[in-house]
Amino acid sequence: MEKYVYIALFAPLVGSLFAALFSQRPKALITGVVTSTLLFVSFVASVILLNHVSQVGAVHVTMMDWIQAGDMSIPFGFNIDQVTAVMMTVVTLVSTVVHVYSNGYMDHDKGFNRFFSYLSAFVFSMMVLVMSDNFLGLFIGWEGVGVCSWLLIGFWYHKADVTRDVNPSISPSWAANEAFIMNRVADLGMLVGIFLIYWNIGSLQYADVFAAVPSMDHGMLVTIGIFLFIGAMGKSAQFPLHTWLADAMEGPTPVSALIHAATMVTAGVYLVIRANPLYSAIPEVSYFIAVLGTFVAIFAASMALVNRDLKRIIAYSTLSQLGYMFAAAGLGAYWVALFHLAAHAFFKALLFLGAGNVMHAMDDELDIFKMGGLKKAMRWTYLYMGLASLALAGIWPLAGFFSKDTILEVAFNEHTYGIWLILWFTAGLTAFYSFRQVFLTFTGDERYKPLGFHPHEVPKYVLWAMSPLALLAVIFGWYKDEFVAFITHFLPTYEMSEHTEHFVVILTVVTTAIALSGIVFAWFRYSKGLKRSAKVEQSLPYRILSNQYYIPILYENVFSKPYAALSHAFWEEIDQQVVDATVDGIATAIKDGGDSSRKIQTGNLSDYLKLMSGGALVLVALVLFAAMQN
Amino acid sequence: MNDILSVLIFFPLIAGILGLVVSEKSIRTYGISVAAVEFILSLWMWFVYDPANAGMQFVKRIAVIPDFGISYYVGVDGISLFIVIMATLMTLIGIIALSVKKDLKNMILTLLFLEVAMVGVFVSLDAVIFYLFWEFSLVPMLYIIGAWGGEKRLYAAVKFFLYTFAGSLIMLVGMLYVAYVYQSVTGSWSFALTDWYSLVLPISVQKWLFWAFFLGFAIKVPMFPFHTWLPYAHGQAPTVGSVILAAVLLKMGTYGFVRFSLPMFPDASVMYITPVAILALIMIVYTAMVAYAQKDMKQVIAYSSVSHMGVIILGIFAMNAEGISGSVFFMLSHGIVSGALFLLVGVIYDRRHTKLMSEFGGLASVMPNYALIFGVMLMASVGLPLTMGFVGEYLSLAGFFKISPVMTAIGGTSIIFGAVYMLSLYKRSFFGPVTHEANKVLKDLDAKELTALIPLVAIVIWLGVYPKPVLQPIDNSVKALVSFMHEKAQTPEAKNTIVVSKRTKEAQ
Amino acid sequence: MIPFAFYLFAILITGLFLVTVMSKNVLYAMTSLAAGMVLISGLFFILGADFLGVVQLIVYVGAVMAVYAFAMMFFDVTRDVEERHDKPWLVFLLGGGIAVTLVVIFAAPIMGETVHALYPPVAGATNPQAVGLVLFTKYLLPFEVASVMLLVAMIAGIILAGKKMEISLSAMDEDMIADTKEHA
Amino acid sequence: MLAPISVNMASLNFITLSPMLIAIAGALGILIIDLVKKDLDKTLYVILTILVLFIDMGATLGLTLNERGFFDVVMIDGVTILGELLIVIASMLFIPLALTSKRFHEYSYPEYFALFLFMIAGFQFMVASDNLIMIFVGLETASLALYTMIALHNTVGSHEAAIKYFTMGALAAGFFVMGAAIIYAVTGSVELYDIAKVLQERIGEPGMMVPIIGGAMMLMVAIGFKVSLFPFHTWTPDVYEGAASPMAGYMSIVPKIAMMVVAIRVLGMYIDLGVETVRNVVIAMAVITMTLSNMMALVQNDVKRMLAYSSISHAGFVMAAIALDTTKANSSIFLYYTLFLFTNLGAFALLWVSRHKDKTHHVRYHHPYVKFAGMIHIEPVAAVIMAIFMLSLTGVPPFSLFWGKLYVISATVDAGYIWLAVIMGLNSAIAAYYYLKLIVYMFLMPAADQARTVYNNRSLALEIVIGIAVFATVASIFYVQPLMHYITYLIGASGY
Amino acid sequence: MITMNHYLILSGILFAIGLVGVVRRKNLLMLFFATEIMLNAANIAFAAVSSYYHDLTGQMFAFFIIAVAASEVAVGLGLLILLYKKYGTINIDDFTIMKG
Repeated sequence: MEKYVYIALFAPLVGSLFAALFSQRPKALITGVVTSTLLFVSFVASVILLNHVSQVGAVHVTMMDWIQAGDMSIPFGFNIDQVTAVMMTVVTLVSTVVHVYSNGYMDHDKGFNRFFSYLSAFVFSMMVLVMSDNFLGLFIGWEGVGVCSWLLIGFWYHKADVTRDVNPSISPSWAANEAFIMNRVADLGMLVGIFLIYWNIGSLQYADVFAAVPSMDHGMLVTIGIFLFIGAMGKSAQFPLHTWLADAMEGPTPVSALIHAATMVTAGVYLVIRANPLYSAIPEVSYFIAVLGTFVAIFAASMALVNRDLKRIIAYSTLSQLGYMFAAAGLGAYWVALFHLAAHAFFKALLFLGAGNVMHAMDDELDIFKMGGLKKAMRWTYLYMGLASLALAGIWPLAGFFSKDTILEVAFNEHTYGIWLILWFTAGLTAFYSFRQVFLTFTGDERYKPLGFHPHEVPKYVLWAMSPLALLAVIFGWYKDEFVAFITHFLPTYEMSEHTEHFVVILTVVTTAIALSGIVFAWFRYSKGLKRSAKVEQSLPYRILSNQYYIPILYENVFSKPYAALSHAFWEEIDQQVVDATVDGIATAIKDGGDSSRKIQTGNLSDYLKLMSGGALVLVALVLFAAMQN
Repeated sequence: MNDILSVLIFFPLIAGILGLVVSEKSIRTYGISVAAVEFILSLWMWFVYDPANAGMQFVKRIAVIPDFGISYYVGVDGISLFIVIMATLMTLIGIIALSVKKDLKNMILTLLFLEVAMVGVFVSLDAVIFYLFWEFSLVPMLYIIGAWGGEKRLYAAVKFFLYTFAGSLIMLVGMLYVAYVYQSVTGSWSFALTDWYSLVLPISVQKWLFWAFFLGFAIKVPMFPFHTWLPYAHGQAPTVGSVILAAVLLKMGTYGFVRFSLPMFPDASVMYITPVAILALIMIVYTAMVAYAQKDMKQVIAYSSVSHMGVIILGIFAMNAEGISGSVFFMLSHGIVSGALFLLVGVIYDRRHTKLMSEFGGLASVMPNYALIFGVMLMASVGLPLTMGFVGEYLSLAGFFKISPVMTAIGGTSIIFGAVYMLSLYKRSFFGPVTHEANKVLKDLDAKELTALIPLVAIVIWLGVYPKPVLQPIDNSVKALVSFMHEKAQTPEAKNTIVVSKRTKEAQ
Repeated sequence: MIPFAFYLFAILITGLFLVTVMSKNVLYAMTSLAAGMVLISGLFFILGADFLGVVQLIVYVGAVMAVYAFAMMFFDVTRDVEERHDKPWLVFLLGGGIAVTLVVIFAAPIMGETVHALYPPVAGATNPQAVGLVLFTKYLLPFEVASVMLLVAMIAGIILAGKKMEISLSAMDEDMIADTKEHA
Repeated sequence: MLAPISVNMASLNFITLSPMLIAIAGALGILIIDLVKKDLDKTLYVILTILVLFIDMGATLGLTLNERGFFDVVMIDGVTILGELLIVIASMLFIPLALTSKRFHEYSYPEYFALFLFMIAGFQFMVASDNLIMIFVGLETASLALYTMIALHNTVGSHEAAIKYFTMGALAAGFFVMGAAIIYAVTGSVELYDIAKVLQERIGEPGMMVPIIGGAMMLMVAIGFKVSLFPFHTWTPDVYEGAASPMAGYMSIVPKIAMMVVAIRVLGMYIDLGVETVRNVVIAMAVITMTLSNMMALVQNDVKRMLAYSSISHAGFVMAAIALDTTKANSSIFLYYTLFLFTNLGAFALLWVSRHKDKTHHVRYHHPYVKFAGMIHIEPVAAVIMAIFMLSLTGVPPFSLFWGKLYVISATVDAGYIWLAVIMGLNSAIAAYYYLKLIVYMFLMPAADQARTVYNNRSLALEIVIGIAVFATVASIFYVQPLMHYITYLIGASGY
Repeated sequence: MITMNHYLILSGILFAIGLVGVVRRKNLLMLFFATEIMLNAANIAFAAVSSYYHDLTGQMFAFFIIAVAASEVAVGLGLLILLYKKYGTINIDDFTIMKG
């Protein structure tokens, strides 16, 4: 089995390096083909491993030593257990689809080869993240995906910075930096968590760490849990580190699909799931995670309500869904979180890829107010996006229904009715904004026509490439029971209480009802075309939401600008005016001392004699002190 | 075999003197050959080095002034071995990448003399010989900065010289006092480090000696608030000067802490962890912010050096094998990475004769290879895992975490602030549209520059992925050092703080 | 008798030397200096240092003063010398300070009971004889060195005041030196 | 009638006098040669002088330790031998600097060389005696010759220098004799070993401290004048500037060494007796001297004047060692001055080689910094050599003066004066600036005036001297051990 | 009764007078007079101590001081004549080229 581990892991890397060889050449289709093929190979290996894990059990390999210093010993070790296998399969599957899709999507881009190199490198990092058997290995992947994300968000680095009014993300390179730096903030928390683990347990291997959890001081566990979760918050863009995700939509759409929807952003969820023995031991932290997740769910959904940017809406919905996952994980339903993670990966990637199709058709125009009626030109895309949106809204029998509904049940089951209520309400919002987007894009009047767009459907094979996702978005939920059976070999089972079982039908109905009502409301509001109301758009809530609660501006004014101002002050006021000036001041003082003491040297002999006599007088006058002492 | 170190020291010296007769026309080839031979010699030293032996190897001791206990005493252990190799490597790379036209011969010979001093510092086991090389290294550097530097080169060169010179004189007083104590205890003079190690100094003596040595090393590192010479030196120095300065000369200070302060004054070192760490934290945070405020690419990297050296200091004062090994490794990685970054800035400076970020923008479109290598080094600089920069930074911080989690968390902001200034530099220079006409026709890296840079990229990745060949010898020696310190420590506080690794205990 | 002579001499010497240092006229100054030195030799006689007194008279009043007088012929001495004094008080502060401290020093019980004379006068010898005995044994070497010193001073005086100093080879370039050589 | 005194010639121990006698005989010989035959070339006299000094050196080396001669006036101990050796060697190295390719006034006098030898004899007498009379007479002999030799350079500057030096010297002489008088009044003796004995007895008497310190301080003025300590240093820069470079270099070594020897004897005695005031005064003066002169050297525009201030500073540095009064400190003084000798020899010789008759770059100075601008491009070897001397003066290892500094600071540390050692260190750092300034001009500035040869005065003899200086400066690491061994042996053997 | 201290104090006062002359005089010739006074002051001290201790060393010293004084006069006057011939002045204030 070891070789499949390595194949699954390194195939993307090989692809990436292969593509890198061509990075400065003009577009070569071979890079796309080779990377996609290798990704497929990786996917196959992952599936084989998944099968193996389900049949035989976990696979563990140690490739080689990495860091060994003092008592710290960190190998490149890979552990393929149920969670990993699921993650690997999801990642490689979505990646393969996105790779194939990108062959079409990036067709005319100058950086075609470079793109595939980055994208495969990302998959490699993601595989390291999920496969590693220790926290530092996870951190490698963690940072690796961060860098790839940086590269890919900033893929069109040549675009100039513009103001926030023109583009809320300012520029791809700005967004890339924002993402990277914000992630770094969280990574610091993660590092601190890792240090805490090391110095308290003496090892970073998952096996050792989780074995030690029961015997550890509770306070310490809480601290570790908090810091690890800070890391997760960054990668999964949880409040208050969420702003980068929406800005990250500056990257090419396949990137958004793969990284900022399906895989990387779920790494935080993965971490919490992975560390479930730890979080199970600290319910207070877990509860906080759940509350935060819930908050992010509604918070992000609210921003999606009014947004006009096709991709940003999806990004907010991703954010919102991540909140759902954290809520589930925080409530102890780890497998539910993982299930939603996987389901979400499929339908959200599909949604993004659909958005990519639309962008392609609309010459990269993203404003849904400028679209409408695209369904004529883009029937399949409409179908895919509709499907994905239905799944997102949680409509039976699509995947989202099963996963999201379970989360709500969990919330109910835990007697955290507040969480349940909010999540339930958010489900309605989700349905509304998803379909607001779908309807504004695909139905109603063709607002793009006056603007001179000539939309067209994407090539066939691109549509084919998307089909696995579509399929999974539909059927994945049907395999819930198999999934549970498989995953609970590793993750703790989550049993609904009798009380909940009692209500489960009602809950399902209620949830479906609000989702449907959201869709219906969107239908009435938008399916006939765009009806803008200046009054609504001028209203305070609308403005708050469309400005993302003014949080980016707040961050700019509270962090970025003061940081820059403080930096300049440190440099100009302190470093130059105080520190360096002190040094130079000492030097100048010595030199001035020289200048003033050289005045002694008048050149006039008489002065010299006076000085000499004066010196002699001082010396001889010392006897007066001696005389006084006697 | 034991003479390998002497060969390493004196080969460039002799080559430098003989080089006077080589004609200006052929001097570059001469310089490259000599530096390459020196580098290969140092590699050979690594090859024959026994990694299992934590002690000094290739030891050679010849009495020079026996009455005063001064001897030519050299040797390497895991801590110094790789710094020596890095010094020879960076000299070679520096010479390969040389782009000066004026007085090329003087430059190359000066570099060879500088190499003598650099190798000498790291292999000396006698305090006076150490000091000799330490001080002598200032002279070639002064010349390099002053003769080939920018507009304010004289100011920068003199400031560099005087500042470090002043600090090291205080250190000299400290050294002489240690020798005196040794003499009064044993009755004979000795400046040999191995002899000094055996000296158990009273706490009160350790206290002031610690600060005397500290001043010498801190200025060299340079630690806040003694760092202001560095931006000038880097800002004005020619590329090769910056490369060597950042890669090797700064390491002398941190190396000094490991070689002198820790084993000689374990109690004082433990006692002063907090003030030193506070300075280190100021270095990390404050200089990182200052770096962000810079307009000049080179200044950013200069200040980033200071910031990173702060992490190294933290690691050294972690008082455990993780931290110290990590900081030694970080010295190497910082040497390679910042050296490479300075080379890269030099590349663009050669083309445009400016280093202001505002003059650039969109370089990634015009010079993709350049942008790629810069990006790799940038990522190494911000401590991306699987690059060389991560291992050292991680271990240093991990080590210091044992001392103070809160301080480590503050020091850890280095990874944030580092990303802030580095990415901002990269964005301002490489991203965005190409706005300046002059930038549109810039040539990408040529063969010479690639020859210099690709080995560095390879090393950065190789040692990021597989640091063991380097880290293990370092770790062995550091473990021995730590357990030695533990043995020697007198106060219970120090005994508790200096953590001997379990593996060392088991081995005992 | 002796106290009277001492005080008389002391006051006179002090007065005369004050004139020497304060007078604006070189002649007055020199004359009072010479007179003071004569009186000092008187003190020597009182102290029983006859030979020293004679030497004082001969060397100082005779030779040194004669040389001074001779030298003064070079300089214009008829006019009062003009001296610019910036801080006259400083001069007297210094002088007064030194005087006070020296008086403090010398007012100490400096005379030691335990001090033994190393070179007491030989019994029965006159002062010049006793001086001669010490000077030509113990202090023969300093005496000879003093002769060397006088030789040096002589050479120095001669060449410094000599004609050859009128031109300076150190300031002329080589061609000019060659020219002067030819003319000479 | 008085009984005749019979003196045994053997008891006079003439051999102890031989070095001085040789120098005096040589001087007289030169005077005679001059009388017999006029218009002999200076080369003859230079070589004759060197030969005389060579024999003198041989005689010095032949001295046996701890002997007295000539009614105990001459005292040969380790310090004497070291002092005499240094004086002779320094003289041998400096006198060939007369062999310039251009003519200078003083060398046209055969008497110059006679005076030179007389001066050496004077200094040798000074170091070879513990009798204050002998010291005084030797000092004056040497000084008078020195004043004359300075004046003989016969430039405006040299005249001014000579008169300044002379006048201040006369004042210092006054203080010296007054100090001696006080000591004599206290102890009834002018011989140091005897003075020490009496002082030992009398030091406890009430009120005795006043004259003891008073006498010491008066002598201190004279010592301070000769070794140029603040505030008695004011002549130094002016005299160095006015005098010819060889003379200036010479003055930075030999008179100072001679007076240092006296200081070791005199001040060491007081410190041994436990008169802490003397020690404190010496330290205070040393600290002020090195600091102040360093500061003043910073702002100089002329290299020679800078070197003058630098040698004041070095003297202060060494003076601190005297206050310590340990064998190691005393040894380090001689080591320091030996190494300083070679470095300063080289530096002043290079200045001398670069001397033009007219002032090329400045209205007042012969050697302004700008004159040396861009030397590395004009005369690279000379620039490198000058840089080596400057680095040595700075105390950059491995050049010679580093070892001197090392020993002096080490002696200071050993004696427990760590704060003093720190001040010494910091002063070295300040000093580095002005030495560097010359290096900066030579190496880092564009050439100012390439039309004129900087090294105008070059001749083989000067090159040889500079070569010796370079060798001694660079290779110091190889001879410090035997040198220090020898010095420590001599110093220790005579109980200092 | 005149003690040794009387002579010494006289010597001290004369020394101070000499010093006043040295620092006050601008005319070099007259300045040299003042140095003579200082030397003579020392002579008095030596002679007095010599007399009171019945020791001849003091007289020896005085004797040599006189010799030195004579030599100094020779050299000093040589210099003065040289200066006067070259510059026509022996005033200190006229020799202040070298300063700083």
